[in-house]
Amino acid sequence: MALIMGMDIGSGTSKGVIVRNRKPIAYHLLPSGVDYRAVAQKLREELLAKAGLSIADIADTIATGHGAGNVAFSRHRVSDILCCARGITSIFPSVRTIIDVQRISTQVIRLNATGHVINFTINEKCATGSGCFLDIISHVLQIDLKDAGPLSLGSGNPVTFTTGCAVFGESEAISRVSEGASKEDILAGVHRALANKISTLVDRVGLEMDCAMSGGGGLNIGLVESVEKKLGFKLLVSEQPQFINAIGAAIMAENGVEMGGSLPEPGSTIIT
Amino acid sequence: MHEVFRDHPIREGSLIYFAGIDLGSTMTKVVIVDRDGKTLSSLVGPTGAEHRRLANKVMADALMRADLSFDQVSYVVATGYGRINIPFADRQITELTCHAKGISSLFPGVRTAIDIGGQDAKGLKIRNGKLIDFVMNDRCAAGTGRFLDVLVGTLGLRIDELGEISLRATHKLPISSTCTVFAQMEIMAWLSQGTPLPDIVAGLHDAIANRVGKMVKKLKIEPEVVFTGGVAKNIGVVNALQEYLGLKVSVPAEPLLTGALGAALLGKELTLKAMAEGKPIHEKELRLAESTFFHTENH
Amino acid sequence: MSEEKKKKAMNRLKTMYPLRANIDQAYERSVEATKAGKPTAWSMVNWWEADPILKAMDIEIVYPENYGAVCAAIGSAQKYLDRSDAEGFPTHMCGYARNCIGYTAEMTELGHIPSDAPMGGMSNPILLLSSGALCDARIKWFQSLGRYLDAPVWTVELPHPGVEESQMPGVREKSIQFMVKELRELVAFLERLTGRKMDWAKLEEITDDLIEINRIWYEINEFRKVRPCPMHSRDFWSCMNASLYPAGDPKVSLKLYRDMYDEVKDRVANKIGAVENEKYRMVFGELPPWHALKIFDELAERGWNFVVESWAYHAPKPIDYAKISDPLERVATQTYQWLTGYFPDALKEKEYMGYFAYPYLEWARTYQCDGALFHPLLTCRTATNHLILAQDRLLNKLHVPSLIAEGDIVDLKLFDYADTMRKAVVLEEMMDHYKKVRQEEGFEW
Amino acid sequence: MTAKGKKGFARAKELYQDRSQRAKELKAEGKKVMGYFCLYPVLELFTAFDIVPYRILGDMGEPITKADSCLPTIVCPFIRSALDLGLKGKYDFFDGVVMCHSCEVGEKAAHIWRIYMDPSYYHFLDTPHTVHEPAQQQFKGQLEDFQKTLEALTGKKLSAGKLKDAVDICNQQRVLVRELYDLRKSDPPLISGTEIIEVMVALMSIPVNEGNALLKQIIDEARGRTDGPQKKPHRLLLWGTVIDNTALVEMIENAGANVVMDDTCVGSRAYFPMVEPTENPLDGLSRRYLVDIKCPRTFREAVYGDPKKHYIKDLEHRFGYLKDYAREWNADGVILQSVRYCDIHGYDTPGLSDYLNHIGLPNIYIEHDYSEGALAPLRTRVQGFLELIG
Ligand SMILES: Nc1ncnc2c1ncn2[C@@H]1O[C@H](COP(=O)(O)OP(=O)(O)O)[C@@H](O)[C@H]1O
Ligand SMILES: Nc1ncnc2c1ncn2[C@@H]1O[C@H](COP(=O)(O)OP(=O)(O)O)[C@@H](O)[C@H]1O
Ligand code: SF4
Ligand code: SF4
Ligand code: SF4
Repeated sequence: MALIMGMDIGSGTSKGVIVRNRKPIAYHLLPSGVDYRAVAQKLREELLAKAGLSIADIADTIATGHGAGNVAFSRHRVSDILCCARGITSIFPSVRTIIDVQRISTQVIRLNATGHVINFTINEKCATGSGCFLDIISHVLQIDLKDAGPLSLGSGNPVTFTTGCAVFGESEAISRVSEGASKEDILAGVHRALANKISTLVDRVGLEMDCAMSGGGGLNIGLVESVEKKLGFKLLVSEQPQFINAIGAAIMAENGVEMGGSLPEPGSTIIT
Repeated sequence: MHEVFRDHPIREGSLIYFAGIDLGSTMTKVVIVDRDGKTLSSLVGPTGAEHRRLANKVMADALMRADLSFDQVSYVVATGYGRINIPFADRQITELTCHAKGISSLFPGVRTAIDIGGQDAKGLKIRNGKLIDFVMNDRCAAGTGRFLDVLVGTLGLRIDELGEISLRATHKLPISSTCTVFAQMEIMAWLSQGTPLPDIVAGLHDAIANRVGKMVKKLKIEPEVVFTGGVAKNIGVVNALQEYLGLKVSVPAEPLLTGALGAALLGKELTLKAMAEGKPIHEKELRLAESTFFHTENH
Repeated sequence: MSEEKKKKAMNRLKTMYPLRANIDQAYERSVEATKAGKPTAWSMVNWWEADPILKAMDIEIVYPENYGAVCAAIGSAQKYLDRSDAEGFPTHMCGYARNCIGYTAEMTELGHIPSDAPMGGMSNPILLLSSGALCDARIKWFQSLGRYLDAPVWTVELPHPGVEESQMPGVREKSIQFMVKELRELVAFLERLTGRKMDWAKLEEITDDLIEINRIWYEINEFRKVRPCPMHSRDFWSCMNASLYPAGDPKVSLKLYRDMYDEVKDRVANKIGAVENEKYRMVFGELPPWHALKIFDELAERGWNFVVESWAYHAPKPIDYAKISDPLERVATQTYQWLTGYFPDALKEKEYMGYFAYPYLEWARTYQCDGALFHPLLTCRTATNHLILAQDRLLNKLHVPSLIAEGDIVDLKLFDYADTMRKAVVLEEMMDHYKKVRQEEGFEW
Repeated sequence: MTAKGKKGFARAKELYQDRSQRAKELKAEGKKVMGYFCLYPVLELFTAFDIVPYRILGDMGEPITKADSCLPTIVCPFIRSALDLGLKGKYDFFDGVVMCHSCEVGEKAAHIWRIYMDPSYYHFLDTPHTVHEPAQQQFKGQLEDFQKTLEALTGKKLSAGKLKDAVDICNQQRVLVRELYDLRKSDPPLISGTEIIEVMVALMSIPVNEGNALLKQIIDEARGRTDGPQKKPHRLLLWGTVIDNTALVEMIENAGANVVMDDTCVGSRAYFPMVEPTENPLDGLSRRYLVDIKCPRTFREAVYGDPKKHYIKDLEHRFGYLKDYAREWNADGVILQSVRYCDIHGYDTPGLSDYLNHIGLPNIYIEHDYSEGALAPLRTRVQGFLELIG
């Protein structure tokens, strides 16, 4: 089968993959920055370079994510929820529930045995329930995102976050520090707050095992463990959780071809 | 990286001094005044997670700049969001009352004051130097300095550039998101469409001015209106607010400091009143214990 | 896809246009009448409980709730909302109420209708008629206008028994009698207020017409159970005000609804759908995003036909009113029937929210819906409260999936078109899945 | 009766901290425990049937997680919290629940409660919105129906005598609560606002007769106490939505004031109105509950059927009792508090504020999320208010 490029232009990071037969053969990630159009262009170039390919080798490019509408060279955008479903299924076919923690939204998606979406729910409008909350707190604690997860594991006494606002969660973190709470405890508190939100979302869609975590949140071991603790079971997390949607986007294109069309499967909209 | 303002040379004759410390969510401000209410020194530093615990360090710096020792300070009033976390303060007074005091000392005719700080925005109704009513926002970071603090990062700018940049706007962008985080997304979309920075910044200023202006209208605004707090340093917000309210707005020379100034002045009043009445100024033991603690930290 | 095809995806009813025009004209006439000094009452939508009485006494009625929608649609609500905030009313309250409070504060301050008020504004009322139906705002809001207006406030009661309680012996009769007593008091009060006498014959006539309007309107909507559904929600919304408010001369409305009945019937006979290639039959929950109605065209292109809407905007299940001689009792019975008409069925299914949530279940089943699109109105508790429950019931009892797309009654910008489309395509996948599940489990559709 | 270790205030505190302990004991002894929501499910009826009434409250310290899957987040967080506790099984010991049309969300939550919790006994009271004669009759009819379902549940017919006795016991409690509240009139008050909440929550968790005994102990204890509240520069009246947790009052009292009087439904609003003994007790009961409980959920006009309206007269009629409270308890300021998304109280606050300004009582409106931890920003507001009133 031909090579397909999937792109996930997220609100925080842009991810690109090249997929052949449902398997990614190259990955690349860039911070999204402010210019989605430019980042998509750069992502494509660097990804191709990484894979040692040229544009001519790519049969189709398909985009998803917050900035998908800005990918000038892709004719189609697909819903990230469907991408997430396709992406996870290609890695863990047994998954029926996905917790997708992105920067500005957290979504819980339920799948049927064929990997199709049968329910989903999204936490948004307020930034408290998503990766962004963590970014903000890590920033104020002057901790690198990469270290937030491992660090929080050392907490003996996670603080309880009470404000509903991510931005003010920051102030709360500050005042907790001043009351003597450790960074570990605060991070663990954020993870716990997110885990509570996530468990609410999971309740809303109804859980079915297996359950996976995807999105950038999956990179955070502290968050993964908190969610596991809250829900009472182990989560499946792939090696590259952040790339799931990009992989899924490419697979949607493959599926479309398989279904006999040159278009990705239904569920796509044309970028105009 | 503290900014220091030494407004007056220290005068020999005045033996007692008063300090106001405004531990804000973003900035920590200290003002030291003498018994005439003249500012001897002032200091602004970021609050930050660590600084809050080290409030006395900030205080020490301010004292150093004023060439004073803590013993020479008769009374310390703490104000601001973190006022309860200042161990050496003699008294805590809310920033509402302190700003009202500080502003009135600078603008005796003030009737309405607007304070936009890092974490909240307030409207104060003042008559004859006294606070008689107020409104405050909370909960949502939009409409506070934090809104801009978060967004400057997105724009790749510094907070103190915003005002100037917005003056170059030709068309103010409407920002529809009420949430800071989502406004950020919106801005990114604008940026990616190549919208000029000044227009975006001006839009942000409008967003703040509208939110805060709307809230302050509850007080039935009467001039003279004074705008203070860190955000008042931003000429763009000042203009936007004037436009929204349809009134001229005065800004103190050092808007960050009005809370700390008011705190110091209130401390002075309390002390002088107690002295005049022959009452003890404050509880001695506590004060001694604290000051020793303070000194050991410094030497 | 060509422009031509886009236009054709949704097939509007021809009879809708005169009916919609009639509603619009009624609005303008009402504005003129009140400007000309006709006594005007501000009234909460009361589902015909008090409207016929006011009409029979020749009092012009304006509905500030509806005016809120008008201001929002024209884009002038923000000013009034800001004013309401400045007056100290919490911002989480009903957007329509805040719009009205801001408007009223401004009108009182100016001493006349604000010159830039949309649609000529609402003139000073002689009466504020609250309603105990469905929401707290509708009892509290007019009372709070006491700060600005000297008009008396009157509250019309409408009992909301629980589903099971409503079936206890005597509850129905007692409730209707309670309403009748209150309405009688209202009549006496209006006579004192206006110095006019109630024209009972006129009341009877208006009541009869209204009952008939509602019956036909109900029948029209029954036709929509057919595949393909002959009438889209767009047409429903365009026409509902002639029943709901009841806007316009009832005789005229009656004729126009009859014409519509014929057209819809004709479409059914000829298997003409409101949407080409009806693939998904949809329930719409609450009011649509007025500023983004084109989303229905885009969805129609994808085969979505909206076949039924929220219960609150629909006419009551018809019953026989012929034996009720007292017009007030007839009025009360119709309103009570509107509220409780679905209760007996709900009880059979052990569904205890007999209005708002239960009708969605009954309709999804009888209209054979594939999915539901809910558009909660964020500051309207009444329109939002039950949606999660309705979602849950639809999915778990009928295997009908649904989507909540956020929006608000006055802040129309809150509705995110692109985001709704992003979710809508996912809903398609869900609908496909659940269609199979329903078939496997022996459901009819 | 089981031997209780603690008495008086200590006992109240114990019950406040673990509300259900006594109810569960009684249940183990074979009594029925009935949850009820808001103030309208008539306590006398439970008491006459020897059922333990247990008020459904929320928990400000517990994050709401389960309720979000059946109620949207833009509604009263108190109700969401109460429902959340129910869904988490904290109210599983109930033998039934009685709900009412308190407010819009209360009514919906009642039905939702039934659907998800499926209690073995359930009754819903559709409290009318007005206080007119026909509304009283309507409410009385509802109480008759309520009585019928209780009779069916217990298999016992209720005699007028038993109901009259229940009225007496409940009235006794009301007299005792007033006596307790009178002890807040001195300066400093003999009981703090925080303690009052503990006592009220305790009362709402045990049978009325036990509550009466507890109240007597507390009143005695308070009269003789030396460890009561300190004198503070301000005495406040607290108005608003349900307060079933001490955190808010504690915050206010720590800011330099004593809360000496309240008008909330876990306080005077619930206990001050008395039931007038009537031939048919249901007449007195329907009047007391519908007319005399002064909750903003009910619509009342100054003069029924008056085609004229005067704003101040209207306010006087609706809020005049607060002036009396302020005078009798010598309050120098009023805190109007409401949980976010409460429409009922939200619409009343500007008018009430007008009224308080009219009679010269400083006041401030604060809104909160029904969450213990989120009170910090409010502290500045309250403290600022206290500084402002001097
Ligand atoms: N190295 C990392 N370690 C832990 N968490 C990370 C890391 N990188 C990103 N994240 C988290 O993932 C989130 C971004 O997830 P992502 O799926 O990329 O979102 P988006 O697509 O919206 O940009 C960030 O908000 C952050 O919390
Ligand atoms: N030089 C400056 N120009 C513009 N804005 C500034 C400047 N310095 C500080 N600010 C703004 O002021 C805010 C802090 O104001 P401040 O009154 O100190 O608040 P707080 O008391 O809560 O710390 C910051 O959030 C920032 O947005
Ligand atoms: S509360 Fe905070 S996170 Fe929520 S909308 Fe407001 S700024 Fe955003
Ligand atoms: S809350 Fe909803 S139902 Fe009530 S008045 Fe407002 S819009 Fe109407
Ligand atoms: S606080 Fe308000 S919304 Fe909540 S239960 Fe009470 S009256 Fe209802």
